[in-house]
Amino acid sequence: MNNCLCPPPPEFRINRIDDSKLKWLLLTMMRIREFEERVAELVIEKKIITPCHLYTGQEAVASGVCHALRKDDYLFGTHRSHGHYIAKGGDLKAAMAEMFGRATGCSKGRGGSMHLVAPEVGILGTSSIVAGSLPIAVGTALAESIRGTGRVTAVFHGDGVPEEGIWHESANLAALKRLPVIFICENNLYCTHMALDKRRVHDNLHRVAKEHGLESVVVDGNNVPDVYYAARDAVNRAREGYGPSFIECRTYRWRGHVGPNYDVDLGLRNQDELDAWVARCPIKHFAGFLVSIGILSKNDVEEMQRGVSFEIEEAVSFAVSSPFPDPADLTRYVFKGGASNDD
Amino acid sequence: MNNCLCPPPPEFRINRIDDSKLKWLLLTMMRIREFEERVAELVIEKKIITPCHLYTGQEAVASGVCHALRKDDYLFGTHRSHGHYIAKGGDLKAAMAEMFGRATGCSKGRGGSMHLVAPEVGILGTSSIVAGSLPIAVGTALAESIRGTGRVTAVFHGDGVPEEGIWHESANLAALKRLPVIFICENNLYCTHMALDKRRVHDNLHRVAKEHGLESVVVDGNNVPDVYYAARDAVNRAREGYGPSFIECRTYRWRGHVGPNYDVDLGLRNQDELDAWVARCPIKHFAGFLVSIGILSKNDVEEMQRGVSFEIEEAVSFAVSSPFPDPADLTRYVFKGGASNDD
Amino acid sequence: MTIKSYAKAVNEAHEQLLASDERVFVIGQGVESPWCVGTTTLGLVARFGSERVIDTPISEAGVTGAAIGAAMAGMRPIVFHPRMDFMYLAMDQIINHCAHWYYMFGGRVNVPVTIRGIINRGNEQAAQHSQSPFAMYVHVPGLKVVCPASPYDAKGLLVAAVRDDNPVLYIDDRWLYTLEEEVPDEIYEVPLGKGRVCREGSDVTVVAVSYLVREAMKAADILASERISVEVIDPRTLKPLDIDLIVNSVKKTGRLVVADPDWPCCGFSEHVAAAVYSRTFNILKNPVQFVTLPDAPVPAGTSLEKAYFPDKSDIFQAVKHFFAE
Amino acid sequence: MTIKSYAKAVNEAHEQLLASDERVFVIGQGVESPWCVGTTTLGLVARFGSERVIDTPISEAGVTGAAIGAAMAGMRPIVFHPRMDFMYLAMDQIINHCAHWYYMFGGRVNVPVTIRGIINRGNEQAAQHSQSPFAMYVHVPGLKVVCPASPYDAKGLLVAAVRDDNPVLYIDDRWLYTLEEEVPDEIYEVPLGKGRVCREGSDVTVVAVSYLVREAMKAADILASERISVEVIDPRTLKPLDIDLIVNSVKKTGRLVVADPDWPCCGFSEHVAAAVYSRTFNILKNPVQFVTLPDAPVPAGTSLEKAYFPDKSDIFQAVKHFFAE
Ligand SMILES: Cc1ncc(C[n+]2csc(CCOP(=O)(O)OP(=O)(O)O)c2C)c(N)n1
Ligand SMILES: Cc1ncc(C[n+]2csc(CCOP(=O)(O)OP(=O)(O)O)c2C)c(N)n1
Ligand SMILES: [Mg+2]
Ligand SMILES: [Mg+2]
Repeated sequence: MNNCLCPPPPEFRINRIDDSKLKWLLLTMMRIREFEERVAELVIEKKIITPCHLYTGQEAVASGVCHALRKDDYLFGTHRSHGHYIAKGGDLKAAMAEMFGRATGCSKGRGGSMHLVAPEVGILGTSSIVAGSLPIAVGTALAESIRGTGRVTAVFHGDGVPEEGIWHESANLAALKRLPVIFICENNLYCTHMALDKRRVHDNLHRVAKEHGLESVVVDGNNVPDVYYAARDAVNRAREGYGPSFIECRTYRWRGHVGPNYDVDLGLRNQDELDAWVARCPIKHFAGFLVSIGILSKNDVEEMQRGVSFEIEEAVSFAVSSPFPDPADLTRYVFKGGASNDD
Repeated sequence: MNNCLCPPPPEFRINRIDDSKLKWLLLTMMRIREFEERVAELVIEKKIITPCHLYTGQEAVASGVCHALRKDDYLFGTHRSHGHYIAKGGDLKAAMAEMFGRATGCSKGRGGSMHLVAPEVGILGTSSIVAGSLPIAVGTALAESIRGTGRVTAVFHGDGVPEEGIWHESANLAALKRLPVIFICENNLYCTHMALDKRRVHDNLHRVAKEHGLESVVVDGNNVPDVYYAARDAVNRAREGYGPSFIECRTYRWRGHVGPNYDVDLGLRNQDELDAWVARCPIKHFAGFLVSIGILSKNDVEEMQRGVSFEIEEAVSFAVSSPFPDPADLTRYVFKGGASNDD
Repeated sequence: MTIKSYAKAVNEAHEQLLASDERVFVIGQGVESPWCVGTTTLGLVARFGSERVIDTPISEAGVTGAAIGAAMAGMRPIVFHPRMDFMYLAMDQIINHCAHWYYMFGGRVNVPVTIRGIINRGNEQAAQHSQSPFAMYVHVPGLKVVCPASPYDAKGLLVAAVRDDNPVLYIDDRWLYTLEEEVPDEIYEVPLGKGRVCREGSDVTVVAVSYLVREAMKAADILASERISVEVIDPRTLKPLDIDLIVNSVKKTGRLVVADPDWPCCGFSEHVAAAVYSRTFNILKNPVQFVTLPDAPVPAGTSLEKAYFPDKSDIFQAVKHFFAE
Repeated sequence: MTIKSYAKAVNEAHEQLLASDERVFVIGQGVESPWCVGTTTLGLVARFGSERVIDTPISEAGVTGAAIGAAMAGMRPIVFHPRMDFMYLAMDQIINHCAHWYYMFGGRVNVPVTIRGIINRGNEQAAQHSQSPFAMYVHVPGLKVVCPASPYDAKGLLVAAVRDDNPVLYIDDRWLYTLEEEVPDEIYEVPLGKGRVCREGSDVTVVAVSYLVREAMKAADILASERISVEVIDPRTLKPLDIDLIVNSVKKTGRLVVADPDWPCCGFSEHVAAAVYSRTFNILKNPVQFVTLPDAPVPAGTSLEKAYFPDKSDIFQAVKHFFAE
């Protein structure tokens, strides 16, 4: 466990963000955390079956990035996208119902945890194929560059993704055509059971991105204002036609690769490392910071937490009281239009 | 046409290469040139039908690299591999017969120009899928690293190849497992009709390779001793277990992408650029150099040229007098072993 | 109406689509190349600019994915592969990220992309530069597959493909590029999912695909002189298949040849045969005859190539086989 | 002989192959992972070292290509994909660089690689984590395809696949991992290309693939109580197919159900049907019945999943259909 893999607690520097925005950042992180932790319980209780890759610990990344995005900007995600969906403004009830495989789910029970969608806030889908949504994100950016709208696309991906060739193809295409797309690499140090050094010689993903022609930075992914500033710069560049950026956010997922376990029992990571990262909790530190500078009181924070818990509980109630998809609709949505599959 | 794309004539520095080796380098380049130019004629005469991607102008790369290889080292190539096949010691007659689609061809008339093979000298095939042979080359290197034999694999590829994701996957795997493989990038500035700057933001393929963990150098691909020295270093590293290398050889193909034309008429390149590179002919300059330092006389060079012409003419005679594959054998070689396909 | 070649018809469809719908754009390797796409993209860059007619690096997967993403964003991209052989590199994007997308998200995001897979074979190009594996794509739920065999259909099906709200694989064949016929000058659609009776007949139904339609027509001519009346059907769309058209013909003729320039096992030919057998049970007078590629990769040498690719004589033989005794 | 699970049988085959042949090595994503390959690679790294049991980055195409190259160099690699869904990314390598290689070079370089494609579906994993597109691979010339449905075959076919001089796609199914039966302790081969009559019967032939073999056996039990005698055939190798075994059975029973957990169009089920129809012309008493997946991507929610994947009751229904009137 070296300092590079496990840096000291985040230090916050803020600069021209108004209070309501700072509160939004905290609230969004809390909402994600509560959602994830509740899902973890429900998985343990076997009430949720769909494989859930939890985002706990990484909340600052989704929140910081999405804060820099407009509602109509696009977002694409991965197998681990609950946080992205929530931060972008996806409906909580529809997400929770999707976890439960219900007809009211955002994907009408067809997608499950790994396939969330919310076109109304620019989320056109998340792919569970590693790196699969990268070229698609380049594609929405291409569409908007042709149309000249200034809409930006953000695509989140893990540190495993640059092992897939298609990541490089996507980066090259984005750089070459100067597309308004931002690659956000959530480097949580692991890809399933493998640490980065078992998968690559160098810990230098941002440099590879740079060689492909992307503007490239590394930030502390547990520091939500830092993530936000990096994203804001990238969004501005993209919006103004200067092309794509790559933001490497160094962070950590508390839970194991999939499901509620911690993968420490399995010998895949060690407890010290996990403890150190739990100590770096992006929410705890940021809440403490906001209290310390007087933007929130401890009470405010507790109240926010209660509000969030209530919201999530409401979402669970909605989900469990929703109907299952009708098996008679099994072959609906294969094609749009046409007799039986129309919608 | 800038200096970077079209540098001054090669300057030769030689160092501990004995005379016979220098002669071999020249002879090999001449043999490739003669083969290619004869093929060009035969294509014009419509005697050869299979699509031929000619190597004229790039002879120093294949010759320099293969001089550093042992006979039992592996070589993989591309759609443009006549030169690689010849430099590695593949049989000329079998290659020419393959151009003519004859049963005596190295691939028994099944492969054509883009699929040459000579297992007896380590050539296990060439792929016409851009970047397709990269992972395969990593695979032979992996095999030899498991066996611990020290056999090295050389894989030639164009400057278009790093646009394909699989190149990156291959480079990463090679670096990670420290495999004895050498990537030789023949940067001839074009990929079919497109110059490099239409395909990538930066002209920095060697840097991308370096970020993946390959030892990486750039050499003048029209300077055969320079290519040889770079290859020798890479081969030594590989043979001793220090891992893979990347050698970018800056060069130029005289003929157009495919066939005997020059692609100047089509407006894809300009005549000045072509003229400048023809003036940098790797053979002319190297022959002149060997004469100037007294290793060969002008007469020797002419005699070598006559010998080479004779060899190629012999190969053509062999090819045209060979039988065509029997259509009754159409489905032979689908599977090895088993009733009808046995071999 | 003017006489136009198949290549010209494809080109004109592109042009009129680009001109009439600003959501349409074209992307692929070699729009500006003399080799890659025949003359089918000729003049498009000059007329519509390189922002809407986009040449690309060699990155089949990335480029296909980009077209898919653009389609999700409401554009109507035509992404092409100068050879179907290279499409394997984009298989994951085509299946996991395109064909399945609409379903996976409960109908909330559709992908109106047209993927153009060009067949380019012959002239000793060998196994990696000759393929036409239609069946792999017909196999995939969520993908429509068209395979025009005439200039008229080439134009009309491309228009219909681009206007369809779903991903459509449009497979054009360079062996047909010089084929000519009357083609309307204005833009029109040939509806997806509708086959065509190219020639009526009463003794044998020949269902033929792609360049084998032409060969079937030639074979039918010769057979007519032997008083065998052949009905030639071009399904045009391989999926969704106009099976009724085929079944009705077979009910009339009682005999079926499927001529499909793809490999045999799990091929489109077997798809048609299985459907017809089941729907015309005990009506067939003889077992279905298949004219397909052999179950072997494509060879280079001309002597083998000639034996490899079926033509009118193979269809002729298949029909004659019914009347052998 | 000991009672072993399917997963154990696969694991043991790996172990014995590694122990008995130094050309064998194993490479793929997740040899050391608790999720990826069930318990089928358990203990291999510990016993044979990470030089011969190699975990890899996420690079399906690159890793598959590396195994192919190693095979060309005379090794006997087993490269696996923890899910068949991810194999699409390696399609070009599998087809253009593996299946076609031996032919393309006139028989001079063969590729004795075993590609293990694991089926992992169910539990609401959805469309990108559930697929089993056998037919796409059966379609490709130069590739052998096996699909073991029992522990005995799982072990024996893996051994045969590795020892074969050609590329073999070995498809194992995680739904079968807990299935148990007597499996010899020593190494043995189940020959490629030979099917198995799992149960003899006289009224109906059911050709079943992968997990549907077990379902077919259950259905046959129930049907027996209704005095319908079902012959269950497991082809085991989808290519080359033991068609004679199937045809002989159908000649006896006159009725055929094909149960194949893959999509229907251009599927293996149609391949069998087309072959059987042609070879048993006018012998069938009823049209072939198909039990396949629907022509739709795989849904997530359990209520849909249950309706999506066929089981014994679908086979039961298909058989009953013959005796409806
Ligand atoms: C093409 C493909 N290969 C393999 C997998 C299996 N898989 C799912 S998630 C994952 C790890 C991804 O790691 P990373 O990108 O670091 O994201 P993280 O899980 O850490 O968020 C893998 C290998 C997959 N889903 N898709
Ligand atoms: C996967 C794939 N995509 C496209 C092609 C078409 N193609 C053949 S050669 C070539 C150019 C390759 O350029 P480069 O790598 O620079 O090699 P060069 O021809 O210059 O030697 C292309 C695009 C192909 N053969 N394979
Ligand atoms: Mg990670
Ligand atoms: Mg080049």
